[in-house]
Amino acid sequence: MADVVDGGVSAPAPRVQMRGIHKVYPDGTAALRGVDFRLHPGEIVGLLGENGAGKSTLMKILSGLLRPTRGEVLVEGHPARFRNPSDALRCGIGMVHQVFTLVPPFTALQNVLLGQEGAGLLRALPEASARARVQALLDELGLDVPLDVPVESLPVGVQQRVEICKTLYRGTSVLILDEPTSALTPGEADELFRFLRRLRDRGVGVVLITHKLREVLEVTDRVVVLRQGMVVGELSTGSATAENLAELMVGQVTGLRVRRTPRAPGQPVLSVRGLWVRDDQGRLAVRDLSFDVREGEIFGVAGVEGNGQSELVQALTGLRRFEAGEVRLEGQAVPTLEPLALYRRGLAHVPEDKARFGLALGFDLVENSILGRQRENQFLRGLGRLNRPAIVRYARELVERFHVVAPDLATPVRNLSGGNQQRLLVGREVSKQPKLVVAMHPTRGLDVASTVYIRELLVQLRDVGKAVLLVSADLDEVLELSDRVAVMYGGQFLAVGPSDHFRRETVGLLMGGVVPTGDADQPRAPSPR
Amino acid sequence: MSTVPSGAMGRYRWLWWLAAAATVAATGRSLERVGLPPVSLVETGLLAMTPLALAAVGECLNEKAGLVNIGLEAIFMVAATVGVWCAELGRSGYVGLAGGALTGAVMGLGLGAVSVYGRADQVIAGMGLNVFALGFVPFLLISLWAFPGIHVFPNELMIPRIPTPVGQVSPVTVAAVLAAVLAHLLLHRTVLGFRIRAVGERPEAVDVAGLRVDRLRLLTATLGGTLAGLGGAFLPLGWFGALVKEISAGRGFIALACVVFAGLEPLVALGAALLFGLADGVASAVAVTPGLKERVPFYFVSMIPYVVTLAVVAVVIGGRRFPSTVGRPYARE
Amino acid sequence: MRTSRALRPLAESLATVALGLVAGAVLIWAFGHPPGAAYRALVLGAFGTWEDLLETLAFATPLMLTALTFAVGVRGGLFNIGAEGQMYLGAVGATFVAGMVPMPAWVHLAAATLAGMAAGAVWALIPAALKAWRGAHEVISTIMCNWIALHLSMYLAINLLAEPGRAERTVPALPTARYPVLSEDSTLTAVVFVAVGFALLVYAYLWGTRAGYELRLAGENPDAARYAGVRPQRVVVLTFVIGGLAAGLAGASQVIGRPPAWSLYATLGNVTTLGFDGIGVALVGRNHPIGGILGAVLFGALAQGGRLMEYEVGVLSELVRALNGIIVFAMAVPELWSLIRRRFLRP
Amino acid sequence: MRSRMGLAVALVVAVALAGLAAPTTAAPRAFKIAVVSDVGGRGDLSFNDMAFKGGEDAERDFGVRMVELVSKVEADYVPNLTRAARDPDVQLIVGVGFLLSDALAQVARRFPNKNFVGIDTFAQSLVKEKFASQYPLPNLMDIVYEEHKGSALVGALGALLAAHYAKPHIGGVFGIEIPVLWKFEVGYKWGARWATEWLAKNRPDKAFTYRKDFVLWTYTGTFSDIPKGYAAAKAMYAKNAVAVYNIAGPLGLGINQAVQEIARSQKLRMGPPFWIGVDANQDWINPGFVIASMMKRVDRGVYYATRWVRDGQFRDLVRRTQGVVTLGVGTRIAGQVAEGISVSTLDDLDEFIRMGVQAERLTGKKVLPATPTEIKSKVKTMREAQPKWVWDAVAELERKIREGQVTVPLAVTRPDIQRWRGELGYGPVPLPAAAYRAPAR
Repeated sequence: MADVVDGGVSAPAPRVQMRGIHKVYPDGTAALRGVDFRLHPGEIVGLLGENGAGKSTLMKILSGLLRPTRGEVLVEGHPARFRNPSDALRCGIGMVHQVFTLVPPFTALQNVLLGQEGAGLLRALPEASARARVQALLDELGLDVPLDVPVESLPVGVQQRVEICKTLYRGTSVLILDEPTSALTPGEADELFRFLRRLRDRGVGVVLITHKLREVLEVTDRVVVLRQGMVVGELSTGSATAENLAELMVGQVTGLRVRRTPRAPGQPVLSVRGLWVRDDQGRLAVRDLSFDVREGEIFGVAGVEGNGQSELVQALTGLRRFEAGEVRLEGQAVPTLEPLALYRRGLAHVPEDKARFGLALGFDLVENSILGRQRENQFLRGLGRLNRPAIVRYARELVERFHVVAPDLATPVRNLSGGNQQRLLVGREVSKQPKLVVAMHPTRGLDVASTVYIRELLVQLRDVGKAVLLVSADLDEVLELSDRVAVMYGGQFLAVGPSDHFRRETVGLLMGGVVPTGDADQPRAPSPR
Repeated sequence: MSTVPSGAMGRYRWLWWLAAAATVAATGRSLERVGLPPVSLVETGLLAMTPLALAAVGECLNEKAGLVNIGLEAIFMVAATVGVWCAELGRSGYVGLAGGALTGAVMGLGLGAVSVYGRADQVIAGMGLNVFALGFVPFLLISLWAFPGIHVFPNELMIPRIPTPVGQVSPVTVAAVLAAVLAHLLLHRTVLGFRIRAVGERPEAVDVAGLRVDRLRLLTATLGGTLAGLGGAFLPLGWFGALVKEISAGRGFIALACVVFAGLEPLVALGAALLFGLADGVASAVAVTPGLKERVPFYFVSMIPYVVTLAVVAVVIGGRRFPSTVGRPYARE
Repeated sequence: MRTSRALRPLAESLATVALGLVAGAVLIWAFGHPPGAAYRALVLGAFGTWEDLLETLAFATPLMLTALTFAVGVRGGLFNIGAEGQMYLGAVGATFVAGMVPMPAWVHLAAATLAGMAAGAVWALIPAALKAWRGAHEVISTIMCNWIALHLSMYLAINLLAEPGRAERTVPALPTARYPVLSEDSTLTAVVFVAVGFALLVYAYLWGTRAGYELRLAGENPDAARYAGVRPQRVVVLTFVIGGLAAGLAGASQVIGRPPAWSLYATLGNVTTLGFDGIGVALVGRNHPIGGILGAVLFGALAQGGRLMEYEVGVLSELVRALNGIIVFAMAVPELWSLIRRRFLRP
Repeated sequence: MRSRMGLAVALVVAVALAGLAAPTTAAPRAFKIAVVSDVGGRGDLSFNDMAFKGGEDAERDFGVRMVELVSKVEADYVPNLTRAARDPDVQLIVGVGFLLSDALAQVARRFPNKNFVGIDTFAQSLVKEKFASQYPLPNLMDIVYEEHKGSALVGALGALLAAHYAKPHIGGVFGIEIPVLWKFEVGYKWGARWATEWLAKNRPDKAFTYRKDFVLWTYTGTFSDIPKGYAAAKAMYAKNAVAVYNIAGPLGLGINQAVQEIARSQKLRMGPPFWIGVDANQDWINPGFVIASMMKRVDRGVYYATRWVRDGQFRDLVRRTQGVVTLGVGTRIAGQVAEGISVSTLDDLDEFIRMGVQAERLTGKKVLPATPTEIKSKVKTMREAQPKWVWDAVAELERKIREGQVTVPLAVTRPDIQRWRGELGYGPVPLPAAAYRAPAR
């Protein structure tokens, strides 16, 4: 246990302070249970915790977006009641959300100006006069943002800069960032951290919400760890290690590692040759990919989200048309937009967003247990009728075999925890007796126990000779589970190879589009169109 | 991702305008040849345009801010009734118009409030309002005048029309044109309009910018209701000269069609209202012109606005260029 | 636990209806009538005697069908408010076969019924196609289709189906194509069994078949439906067609299943607004076919009971329609009940 | 959860019970008549309102009580008639409008002890068609009117005014083309032609020959859409029609609107242009511009029927007339004068102004467009401004009809109407460009 920083013995009055914050959502969930928090000018505080620990809720209260059920917020030592974000902004507190709050068709300048137009409501938008000020701010901060392009056409990293600029333009001296690196490359993240340090040096207080230990250790001055709505630890970063932070965060360090024994792969199950896929906006998201996934191997695809993984998986699972190329499952060509035909031929698909793709939250466990399998004869009777007794039997079997905790089978899956939802989903897919399992972010947002369970399940599948394609943004997950690893960037694999050939740092560089020197003369970044 | 909203016809807008003008001219000529007086048609067309334009312009603002009000028909009906009542109390048609506008404002505000605070399903709430008006207006008629179904008010209360080269034009028609122009300027040239467009596209952005999503939406809901209410009061006081229980006869829905047709642009909506108003005038004229009505079934002329809107929806726009949050309530979390 | 989950929507519906009745009472009182006496007449007029009950069911028959149109739409993820227009065409189709195409007795009845349903379904294909292949929003397209249908049906009624000398209505259904009247004391015919049967059939289809499962899946979660191999276009068309069949049957029921006219009025007066009323019925019935039947009986009772209310107490029965509107309006506000629960019903 | 459910149910039950618990007042036995309107409903200012007025007159004169049932939709006809018939106090049920014919035939058979009257209906002929053995039903009476005669009178009036003001046309705006309206159409045109013949004989200085395009006429296909009445009338006045006859109920308001517009732009205090009212006395709607109304006294029908029931003559009358009673100009029923058609006079006006005054008192709101005296004086001034010979000629026609010296043609069937259109107006209608060529006068 690291030494806990004593709350403000000799420090000046905190810039902001939160005391005894409780938050109960209308549906009855207690998100925060008596949290204390403080922030001084010129420090970067890491707010660390698992999904659902209450980090975002706490900061939404500080930024005025939510109101606490109980507890108080003090600014410069004075109690403050924020009814909405503008109250918080007036006190110099601004937040950059995980999902950006930009108006897509507006330009960067317009987005920065929104709410800060100055002139009367019926005057014209003072774009010309504001431009100089915004540009000056950008220069001062050392940020590069094109001001006159609709933000929807800017890359994510630049959009984030717009968000930050927007917040700082309002004279913010407390900047809250919610999972700012989740969509950034390691390189972009580094740049962000450099920028945050500059801000700190100018006296801005920064809160960094994250669940990544590495970031906390790299950039913060102090760490506050939340678990299940309570503060479980507060330390200065200097005295923190990855191990003790992880322990605080998850409660205990138990078998996070999955045992994987070496195994010789067999025949290719999935063969991809020269695949090109477009995204929803018609841009080429997957560019000329070729690879195989073989029996008894886990093929892991690492990469920052948004580099074509979703489109790749959707194309392979029949949900998206491909532009060109060839995909073969056990030697036979794969049709597009025919997910059922693929399931019949041995594909199981654990989709990236279970609530969006894999489950119907309003349906009960019974109905969700046949989602995607509803056309199999074992669940049907004559005239296209559902064989209800058979389905119920099957659902009960799933629940028992995969340890899904639910009050009863008639419970809408909405009322299950994320871990139990994923167990049901993975269980359903695995019980299809597949030849190939395509799993994307299979453990995202799950509690530790479920994460381990599902990772072990994937390894078991591999061990009994299934082919597994694992796509994940969690680099550690990919490196730990996979036999072979590919790093995807800009719709291409920058590197493919056995997992033990990759060092973590190398993969990090590759994820940022930088090919480490070695065989090539210099790092090169393939330029996406 | 939603594309930038532009007029119904995107960048070839001028071509469409040209085509529309040519059609109007050609129609005028051929109407003259079959015996329909074009001037009087323009006159009727302008009258029919007025309530459509008012309601459509208001609804454009409303939908730009992300709300949908399909209870325009209800606002027309109730505002017409209350408008006449106010006119009689205040002994002036203008008082009636004001009363109608106020009624519309209250109804718009009410619908806005249940949408914003109650997170109501706006389509259902709007339909509820329509059903309500269908029963409430006859009830109100008999309660106010002991004469169910119909009420004839003194002629002095009619809003006098101004003679112009294209015939007698109501000042309310002028107001409708003005409203469209002002709404356009408001939407595209002012800070308020900037915020209205933002709240329709991304209420979260408006919220974290420290602006009040609820107030902006309530404002447009009220503004939309006010204009629709003015249009409703215009029906008896500026046009029919009497109040009947089915006074709106679907015009609220044609106004909605104008909005869709115009892709939420007030000026285009004005054009659509004129087009549909003329169709209304032509339909009435065709229906009563012996020799013509036997050949051109009036029913088919009456369909024009609906068919045109359906075609526009099908061919030109698909469903894309509406603010991304139209009809969806905003809630933090 | 399970029962309470099932009963909660029912409780909310009933509470909404109660709220509507209270609002109506305020209106009645405000305009100078005694609410107690008015509601007494309303209840007695709807259920007081055997005849009243039958008449209530007669009014409920088309409503349970148009409610079905809306309910199936919602289950399939669509806002099909086009029951009104689909019903007009259904009435026209039924009138045509029933009145102008002589056939043997029972065959004729079946043919006329099916013709009505088919016409409704065909009309529903327009918004269905626009939605499936052009992405046009169904609220707008169904509203437009309703009005087109109004004018088209009036044209057809007056020109194609006209009976010489009776311009106010179309040719009547031939006696071979009329549903038997169940009791001379009311206008209820055997078509009520067809309506209930169809509602039950749709219920069985939605919850008991693979296609119904896929339809509901697409409504509940379109992405999951795609994942499960359901083609969205197919579901859109299917949803609209089922809705159109129901609405078409509703239209037919008012021609070949409702004495004494056995025909469509040239103003479409005997079918208009039934489609819109169906929305309220569906909402009260929680978009469930069985709930729709119950909701229809409720709304039918209001329509029938309003007569005695007007007769005895002098409260215009138009108020009943205003009441319907209030109920629909209240049903639109999901937060209303959580609000009330939190404020007043917290244990 | 259970408590919430319980509360909701309790709420509904409470509301329902509150109704049931209300005390029932045992009303004393009374003679009641029930008037069931068609979907036009109350407030059409003509047909249905007149029926209710008749009921009110009967209330006043015979001490009966009237109950009103307004039909909102067609499906209401049978239940409304049934509802009335099931009231033990109701002895007479009046169904207003031909739309109720089917429903009357059905309900009258089910309640043989109640008396049924249909205004403008053909219920007995439906009985004859469907239940021949029961024809004629002893408790069912159709009351019909000689609208063709009244229309002839206003047709003549219009033509005479056209002669006086040297205008080329008169007009008629009709509703939905139903056979009842053919009577109006042919009568109106015939009356106009009669007037031209009268002029040739008596006022050769004003005489003109009757042309087939003299009467502008159109069926609007609606009885409710006021703007169509406006559009139709506007076109007619644009062609210089001196007066337009309203045969489309509320569409008269549209006609009035068109007249009003001309009046305002030309600053007229009185017509021409005029319009002619129908069914009720509509002269008060816009005093000075409604030259007269063709009064079809639906109220008299209700009134007489109540009297016949009260006096026990009703069933006897049904037997003798096969259930169809005609009210018209100079008609006599059971030895007594029972007329139902006339052209409005200044004296009739009082009766209708009284209705308005009563409504104003009831509601405290303005119903009449001006004070009764103002209305009356305006109408009087207008009538006196027309030459006496015009009124004399109309009176002469009325006398001749009464005495049977002339016969106004009655168009009931399609061949009838086609023949008369061939003679008086257009059969198959040519394009209006030809029809409306500028009249050579």
